[in-house]
Amino acid sequence: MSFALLLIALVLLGSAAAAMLSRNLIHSALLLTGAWAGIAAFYLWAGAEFVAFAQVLVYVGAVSMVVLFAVLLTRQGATAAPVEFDSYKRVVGSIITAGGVGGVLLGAIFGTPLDVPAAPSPAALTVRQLGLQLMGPYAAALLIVGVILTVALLGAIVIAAVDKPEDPAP
Amino acid sequence: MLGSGILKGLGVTAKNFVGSYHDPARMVTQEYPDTPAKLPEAYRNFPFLVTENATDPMGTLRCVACQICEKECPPQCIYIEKSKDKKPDATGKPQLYPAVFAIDTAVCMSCQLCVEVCPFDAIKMDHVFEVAATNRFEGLLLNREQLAKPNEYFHQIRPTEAAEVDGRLTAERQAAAEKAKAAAAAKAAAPKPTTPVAGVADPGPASPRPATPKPAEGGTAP
Amino acid sequence: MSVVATDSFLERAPLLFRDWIVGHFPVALQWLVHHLLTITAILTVFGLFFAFTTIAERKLLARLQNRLGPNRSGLPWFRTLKLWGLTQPFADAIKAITKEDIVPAVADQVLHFLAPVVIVAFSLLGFAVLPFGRYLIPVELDAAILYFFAAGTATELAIFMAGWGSRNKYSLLAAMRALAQLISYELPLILSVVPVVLVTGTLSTRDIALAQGGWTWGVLPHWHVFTPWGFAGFLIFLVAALAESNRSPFDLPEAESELIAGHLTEYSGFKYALFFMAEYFGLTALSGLGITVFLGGWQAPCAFLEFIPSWLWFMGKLAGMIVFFIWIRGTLLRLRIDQLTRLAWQFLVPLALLNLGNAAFWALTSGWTGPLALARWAISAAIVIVPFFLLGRRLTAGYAPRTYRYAA
Amino acid sequence: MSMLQACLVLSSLLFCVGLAGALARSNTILVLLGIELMLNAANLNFIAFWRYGPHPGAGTGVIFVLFAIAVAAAEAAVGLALVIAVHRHRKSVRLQDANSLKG
Repeated sequence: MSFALLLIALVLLGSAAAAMLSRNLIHSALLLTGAWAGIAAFYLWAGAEFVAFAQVLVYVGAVSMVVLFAVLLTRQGATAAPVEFDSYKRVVGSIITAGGVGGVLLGAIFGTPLDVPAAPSPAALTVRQLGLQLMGPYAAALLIVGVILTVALLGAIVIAAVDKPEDPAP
Repeated sequence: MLGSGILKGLGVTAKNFVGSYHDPARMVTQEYPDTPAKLPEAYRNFPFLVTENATDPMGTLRCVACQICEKECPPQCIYIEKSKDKKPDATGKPQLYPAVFAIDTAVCMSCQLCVEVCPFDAIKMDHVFEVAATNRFEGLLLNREQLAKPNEYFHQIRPTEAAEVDGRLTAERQAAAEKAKAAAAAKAAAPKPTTPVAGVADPGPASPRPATPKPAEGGTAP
Repeated sequence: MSVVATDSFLERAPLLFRDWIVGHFPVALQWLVHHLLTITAILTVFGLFFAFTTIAERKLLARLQNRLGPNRSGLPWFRTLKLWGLTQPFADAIKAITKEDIVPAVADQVLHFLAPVVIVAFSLLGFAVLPFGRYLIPVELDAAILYFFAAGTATELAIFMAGWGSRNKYSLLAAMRALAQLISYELPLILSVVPVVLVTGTLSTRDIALAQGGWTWGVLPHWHVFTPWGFAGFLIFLVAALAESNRSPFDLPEAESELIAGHLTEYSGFKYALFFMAEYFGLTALSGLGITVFLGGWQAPCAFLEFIPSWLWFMGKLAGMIVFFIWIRGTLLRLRIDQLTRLAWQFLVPLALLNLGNAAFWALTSGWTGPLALARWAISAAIVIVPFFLLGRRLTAGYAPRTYRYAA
Repeated sequence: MSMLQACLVLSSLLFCVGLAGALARSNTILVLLGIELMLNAANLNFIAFWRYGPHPGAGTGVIFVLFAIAVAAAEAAVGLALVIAVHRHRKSVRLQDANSLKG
């Protein structure tokens, strides 16, 4: 266990948990942005520079903005009322479920013999290699992702756009 | 074409930039405390008293303490006390003079009414505006000595009005002198040349600039 | 390229100085000192650059409007020495630090405090990958361009934090405007750089700067801005960079006439100064990227000027860019919010996409020589100029040319 | 515990946090954010296996993550557009309120 990984894990899990527990939606969104940045830090630590920067660009730069806009556009009333939890039953149920899933996952992790190379060779994946792979073997996937993004963009605009005949009754 | 307006605007500002270094006419900034402020001639702030002679301000005040300005002043910031005695004025005629003449500049509203009503052109509006004081009452209350400023100063701050005033005064004095002369002549032509009014009407103040009113002895203010 | 010119003492002087200092420390600490020195150098140089940018901006703006600008602040104890007011930024700094720090009672204390910290921290990150000279690049990253844009995104978050944390309607409105603006212009900004990445085939700023080396006949530099696609990309980059750094004519988030001071309304003293600083750091970093990507980085414009060290060329170009931005600020009026977004989505983005295709054409036809080279230039120029006219006409339809009914 | 296992534990903990959040909260936006967290946790696994797996030279894990990020961005955009659309009709962002098919 490296110290850096421990630090990243603490920040990451802490901000994610705080985001899920916070009663202030804006704080949740900002804390979650912190968690996404923490994930980028993990990628950086793992040597996947390109992915880390892409993660920051997409999550911290774009998704967080969309989330914040959504929060502000769907605010009820002028005051930012705290978002309460629904009921104890729900919270307890969800924690039990999550705990169960976590137990299963951890059990699986420690129960599986992973063949780890004794000394992991330093990953030497340059951006150039990555680009060549994307354009070579994965070109079709890249195109499909492009199409998905375009469709999602158009779909989001269509869904979020104001309907033309606004109902007169408020 | 999109962008042509932007280029034109950039040209204008570039011209401004270059011009600001070699064309002083473009610059509108006056660096005030370093270079004195250039005030327009008609600028007016607080009144001052015109004296005929710079060397003897108190002796040659044009003011005759008629107190019209004191009565006219809307905020009543002028305070005048008449003298008990008379002193010869610029033309040599004995006149009253203000024993006390004070203006409270904290109260003065620069309306220029005192100047309008003065029949003797004795009070005029000044160009000074740096009259800050560190106390609240005494510093802003200007007395006779502080108010008196020579006619040359008046010429300096607003030449046109000063020339006009001087011209008028000279004309009046000349007319008065001629009238006196005519009266004297008439008197002389009259039967017996008695000698009743010798020293008063004859003198030299017929000269246009009455800057030499002799009475040095009258200069000592009471 | 003579060895003397490219490897002179001056060229290496900053590195030699750093190594000399690092050499005084024990080996175990050397890497730490090495990085700390780099950070300190960046902070010092660009802190001072920021300070003098503010005074330059004020003086230049004044001159552009036929005024004098600040020229009074001298030195303490030497009253007669005026120094043309060049010590003004230090006086401003002292004023900002000593002013009272006011936090609104209902503000979100944490976010209100964090916003200026975050914005300064992230606006400084971009400097890490800029090649300031032939041998002066703080961090050599394979994906430097991507890193640069990733580092810049957090400033948007900080602006939102400032706007929302202030609990002020004007601040929030400004924050929303800022978000809309920054998201809108992020796209043309990145799209304007992508053609360069396409042609040079690398994301590393060092390699991009190196790719622009060399001269035709020793005087015509091979900078990207001197190609049709590069020129168009540079213009798009300039506009987008202005908008990204919230500068006039795109300073809507802090439009004084409409929003008081935008997201800065509830900030005072040093926190306000931090926002100000971040804005200039962002502008400087973006200018640095523009220079690296389009204006040849640290390369000298002519072969015989190479004796001047490369980092001086970079700083000179940087100063030039800043002066140009100040000139723009002194000239243009603020856009309206709808004009702003229209300009981004209906003009810059389509043009940037076309320019990407243009760069692809340029890269594909790199073998054309002789008369074909002329054809290559003509086609490439047509690809950007024709859409520029068409899109521009659509954009300005109803606005320009403007007729003034009452003006003479 | 090897490095790979540590990374996997981290990712599964993150997944559980996201899951608990998505289940416990009734605000649609928070649920969406919880799902995003779970997606990111899955991405962590890809990177961990790429880095500590037998073939770090092959970029499969990295490329998969890149695609996942792109798709997640699309998902977030559409999801939040849906939230806004639902909010316009129902004046609420609670999941339980959006329970009829007719808008």
